[in-house]
Amino acid sequence: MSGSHDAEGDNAGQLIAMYERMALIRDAETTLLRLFEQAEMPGFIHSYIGEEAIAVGVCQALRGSDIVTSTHRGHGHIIAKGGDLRHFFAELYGKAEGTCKGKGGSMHVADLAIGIYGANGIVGGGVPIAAGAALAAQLRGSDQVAVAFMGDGATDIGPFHETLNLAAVWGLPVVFVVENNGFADFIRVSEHQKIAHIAERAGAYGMPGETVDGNDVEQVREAAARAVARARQGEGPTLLECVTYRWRGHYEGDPQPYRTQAEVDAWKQRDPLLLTERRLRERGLADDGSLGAIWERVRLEVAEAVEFARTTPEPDPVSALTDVYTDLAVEDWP
Amino acid sequence: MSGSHDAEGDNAGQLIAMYERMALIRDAETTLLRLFEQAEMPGFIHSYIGEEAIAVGVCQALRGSDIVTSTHRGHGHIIAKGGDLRHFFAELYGKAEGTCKGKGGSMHVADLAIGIYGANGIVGGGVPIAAGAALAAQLRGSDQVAVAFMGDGATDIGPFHETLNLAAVWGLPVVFVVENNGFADFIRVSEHQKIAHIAERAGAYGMPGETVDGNDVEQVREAAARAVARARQGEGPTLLECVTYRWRGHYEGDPQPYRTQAEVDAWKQRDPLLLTERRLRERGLADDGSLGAIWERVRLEVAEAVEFARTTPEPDPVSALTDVYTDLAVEDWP
Amino acid sequence: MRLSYSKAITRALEEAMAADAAVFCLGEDVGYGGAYGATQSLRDRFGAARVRDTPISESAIVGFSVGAAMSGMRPVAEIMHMDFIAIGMDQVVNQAAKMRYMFGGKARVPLTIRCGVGGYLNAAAQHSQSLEAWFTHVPGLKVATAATPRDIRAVLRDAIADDNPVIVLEPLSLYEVADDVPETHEVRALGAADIKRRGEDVTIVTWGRTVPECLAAAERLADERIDCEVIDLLSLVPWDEPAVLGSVWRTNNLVVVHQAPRRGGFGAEIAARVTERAFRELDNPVARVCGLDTPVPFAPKLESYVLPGADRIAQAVRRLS
Amino acid sequence: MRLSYSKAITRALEEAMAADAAVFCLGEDVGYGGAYGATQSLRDRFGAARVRDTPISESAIVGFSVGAAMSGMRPVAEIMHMDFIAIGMDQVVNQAAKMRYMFGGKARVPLTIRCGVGGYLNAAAQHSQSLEAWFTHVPGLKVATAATPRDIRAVLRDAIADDNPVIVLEPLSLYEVADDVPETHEVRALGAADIKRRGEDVTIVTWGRTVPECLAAAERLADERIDCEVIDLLSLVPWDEPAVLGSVWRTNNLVVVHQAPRRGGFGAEIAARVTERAFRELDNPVARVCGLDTPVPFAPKLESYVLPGADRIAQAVRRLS
Ligand SMILES: Cc1ncc(C[n+]2csc(CCOP(=O)(O)OP(=O)(O)O)c2C)c(N)n1
Ligand SMILES: Cc1ncc(C[n+]2csc(CCOP(=O)(O)OP(=O)(O)O)c2C)c(N)n1
Ligand SMILES: [Mg+2]
Ligand SMILES: [Mg+2]
Repeated sequence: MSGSHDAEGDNAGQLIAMYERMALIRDAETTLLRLFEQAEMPGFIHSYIGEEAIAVGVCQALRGSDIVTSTHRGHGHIIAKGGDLRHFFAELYGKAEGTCKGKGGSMHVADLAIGIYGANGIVGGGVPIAAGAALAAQLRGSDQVAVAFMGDGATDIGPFHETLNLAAVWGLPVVFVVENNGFADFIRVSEHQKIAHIAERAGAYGMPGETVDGNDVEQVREAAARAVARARQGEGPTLLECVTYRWRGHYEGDPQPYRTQAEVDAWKQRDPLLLTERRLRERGLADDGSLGAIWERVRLEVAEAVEFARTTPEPDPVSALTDVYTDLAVEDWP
Repeated sequence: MSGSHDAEGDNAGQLIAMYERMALIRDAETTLLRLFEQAEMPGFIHSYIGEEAIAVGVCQALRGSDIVTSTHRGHGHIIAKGGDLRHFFAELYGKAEGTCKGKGGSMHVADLAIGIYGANGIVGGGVPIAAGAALAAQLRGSDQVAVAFMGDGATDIGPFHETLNLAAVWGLPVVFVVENNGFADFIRVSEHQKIAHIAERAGAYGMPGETVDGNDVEQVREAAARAVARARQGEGPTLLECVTYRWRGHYEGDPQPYRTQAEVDAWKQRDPLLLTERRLRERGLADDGSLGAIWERVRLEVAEAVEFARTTPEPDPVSALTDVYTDLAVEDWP
Repeated sequence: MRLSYSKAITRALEEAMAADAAVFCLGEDVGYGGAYGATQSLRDRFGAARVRDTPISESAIVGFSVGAAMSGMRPVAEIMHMDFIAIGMDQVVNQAAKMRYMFGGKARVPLTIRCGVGGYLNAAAQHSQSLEAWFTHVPGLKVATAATPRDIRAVLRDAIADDNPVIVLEPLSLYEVADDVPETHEVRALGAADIKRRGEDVTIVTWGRTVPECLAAAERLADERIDCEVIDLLSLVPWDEPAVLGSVWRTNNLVVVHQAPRRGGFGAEIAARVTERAFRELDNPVARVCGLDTPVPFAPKLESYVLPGADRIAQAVRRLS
Repeated sequence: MRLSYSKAITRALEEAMAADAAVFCLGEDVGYGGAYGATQSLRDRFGAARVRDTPISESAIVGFSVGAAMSGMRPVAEIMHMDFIAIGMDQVVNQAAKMRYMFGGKARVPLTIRCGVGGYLNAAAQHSQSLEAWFTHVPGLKVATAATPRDIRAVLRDAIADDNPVIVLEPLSLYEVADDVPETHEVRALGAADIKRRGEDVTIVTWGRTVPECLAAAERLADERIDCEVIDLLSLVPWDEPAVLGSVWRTNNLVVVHQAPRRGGFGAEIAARVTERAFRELDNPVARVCGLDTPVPFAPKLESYVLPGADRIAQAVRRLS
């Protein structure tokens, strides 16, 4: 009785925490889009808006010592796994205090100390790397679990196949999380593969597969928790497909000739934050006051992070020469 | 009635023809192993002995204008598709009259004129190439079909996955024939993938898959004919798994610590030639006399081919410089 | 006609597709106009069969192209950023490049692989590589590039008409540059360099993204009365050795400039080769101005430190004279 | 102790695995002793967890290794023939090589990739490539090789102890060569060349499979009173520039020899670099003796025409003196 009551309380706490984390991602993303439009940030930006429930639901099922690999659309994963927002923004600004000293930028934000093996500019690039982290855990007998985030498009690339097959053969503690957001660049999932659910691919590897509503953070968390538990108990990998929708263009600036505004608007009705907010209110876990407080905290944190990023110094150009090797120096201009 | 009688007669004729073709492969392979042991041939040899029913059954379902891509274990495919035996042997000997002027050898025997896009030394290398040939057929509106032969091991490699997915999306006229011979190099199929039947992988691409006894040439031919018909009618690709067993080591010289002689002997009871011979006799389609005549023809053809290969001249060393480009000359030694 | 670099690509593809039904395009987003717009309107004009969107599958993109090319088609495959060709590497180097040779001259692989080349875009290490050196080292491949709308139109037409696999590098940071492009193009063999500027004191050999940097450096140096000849190779395999040697015999000095890192870059080949042929004629050792030997960093300040620009080129030339 | 090249590899792996529990091996057939026997007995001694057979999946082999290396392990991956690394190319060049840099120095990728190098085996175009030039051009990778049992034992130990990704080339046609190998090896940094023969007239720089060819050529030339110094680089990134320059300052002549095709080979880098540093000291342009610019053909007569041997090397040296 009290156990189930505790579990309920725990669930309530988790849902509020997840909501706040999603809000943090949403606000960080919205803010940086504005800054990017104002040409404050160099490079390319791939927005995670609309997909927040996946990163947050999955990371909620993880421990701090667990590992994630991320994608080109990686901001949400980094924030959900607990990446420091100030150094995250500083990285997007290309500053010396960025998580990667300004060498990585949006597509390579990373924080190895907390298990974030980095955003990755190569589609599917992080998938075998997560499996390799899981292999290390298995070899050392630690109970760490690794998660590889990837898009629907990544499930067509060769290294995805090699990785899932071998991870299954070796029974590695890894969860493959597919963020099926309807598109790979400009083409729809139905244009790049002929199956109803990407999770069906699990069958080709003798691994369990599951499809969940990627906009429902509780569904995601529960499915992830099951997969993570299996992995932690030595029962091997899982393919977890989370169905969602990409609100923004593939990259900021994408003219999006391939879809209608009506389609986007329809999906906005299923905003993962809105769904969660409604649920919190229905369960009496939040009201205008508490939600307002959450958003205030979130906005403050983001604003402070941006302020830090803006004002922290540019990297010294010569710092471009370091970090190539652990030991060798690279020759400078003569 | 007479239709079905014709079909029966046709079947009988086909079975005899297939037997003779299998015998030709068997005798060519047995002969060249002997020659290889006597160090008459350079390079590496991967023997097709025991797997003859697959190449012959599949090629029986093809037209002359159809395309095949082959593997490192390619001799059987080349002979089954109608490759000229004299130039085939000359190639293994590295002679100027070889199908590839001595530049390719065992792992690259090819004859584009009759649709053999070559043996391939890269596992899975021919798989996308066959699909590309099928794409060309589709684009030109020809009714050619392409077949990619591959081993069980090749179904783990990335390009296999990319190819099957895209071939399915584009509905290409291609048949993917997996020769599941129990091993990829030294490891068993159960050590390199966790599924019961490789044909199950078809499901990951929304493509039909089928597993047949790869030692039963009629089963192979019938399944291949169905797949080829589908492809020719624009109904897209098929994954056809043919289960067989590799009699010889992975390569000639392989010490084979990974299996017992008893296991090999058991499979030899299921020799595809023996099975076919028994069937021919049971159906009254052959007797000692006619079978003897077949073997005599086959031995003569192989012996003549070997004689040709042995006596035809070595290539001129300088010929190494040609055929790199269609137009550019390559610089010689100074 | 005045065209941007990217429209000049479109024009070349249109011309080639109109002239020969065997030509078709494939790649990621190609049907929707291409990630960087180089194939816009092609699907409308030629249909979805000949302008094909693919999944994210670089092995399949290249491999299907190889098979189609061996079957008499002339595929033009787009690799969005050249960095991604690493996924399809086997099909490029072990298949496309070697088929003809392995099969004793009986195969033809008339395949064009268009590669977007990053760099100078703050796109960081995995979207900024100019990897020509890998492919120039692989016998059986041709390698070409261009830095102006006029040239890319010509190079692409010539590459598509070529009966061999050709890797074409297209610097993405030049896609918006506009220039005059002739109405028509007469196809010719790849291999001729274009002398972009005549000069007597120092020869600068370059290709791709660094062509405008070299021209800018030459302008500055002209003010200092150093007269540079700037040779745009356009084709790396084969490369126009006579043009370069002819120039070096006059100037007795050579600087090779490229975007890719210096160590093992194609500049080393040119330096080694020219030195072999013109050792006594050279007043100085061949100088190389290239990307530094680091991955390409993200931050603008870092990237512009690492990649070669007009300043560094001018400095290197000054050191010779 | 007297060991074959292949047993010297086994010995190095055994030593490294015994010394450090973080070291493990993976690759195709590695558990069963390796396709060419270099990992024989390792599984018996260290167990199947640390000596792992993989499916035919070069991307996974390298990619899993990258992830494990970032997690504090020291994987030693075997690529059976270097040609096959093309399948796993992305993980080598875009991941392993760049992780540390992209992540601002916070990642370490202590990964060794052992690559069997064909050639001189009549194994034709897809099993005979020595592809060091691709990797020397990629910042973030180290590249090493060895031609003798003693050297491969040392190079492998040093590579495995290195905190960076190291590509090690192992010429398969030397696997049976036997030699004395010291009982113990003191790990040191990669980068030192080994002067395999002292001489005063001409410097020959080489690595890998052509080391014995150069030594044979030097023997012949000694009879003709041409005294060659033969430097085996052992490590290409970094390479021992001081040793080479020191030698060239004495001999004033340099020949670079390698198995890979000349165009764009790493020999070009050495030629270019030495010429930059010792232009006035060179009596002749640096000569290169390399594979011809063709795929490697199958037939023995053709292959031995294409790949460099003692004869060609000796001829090139004679031309200088
Ligand atoms: C190997 C490779 N090919 C192509 C690209 C270019 N690219 C970047 S993101 C992307 C689409 C990815 O689609 P998906 O995996 O569904 O992720 P999403 O963008 O939808 O999150 C492509 C094609 C790349 N980065 N890497
Ligand atoms: C990409 C690649 N990796 C590894 C090899 C080495 N190799 C040659 S054949 C082979 C095993 C192939 O197994 P399978 O596909 O089952 O074919 P089989 O030999 O059984 O016919 C391997 C690993 C190769 N040729 N290409
Ligand atoms: Mg997507
Ligand atoms: Mg097999």
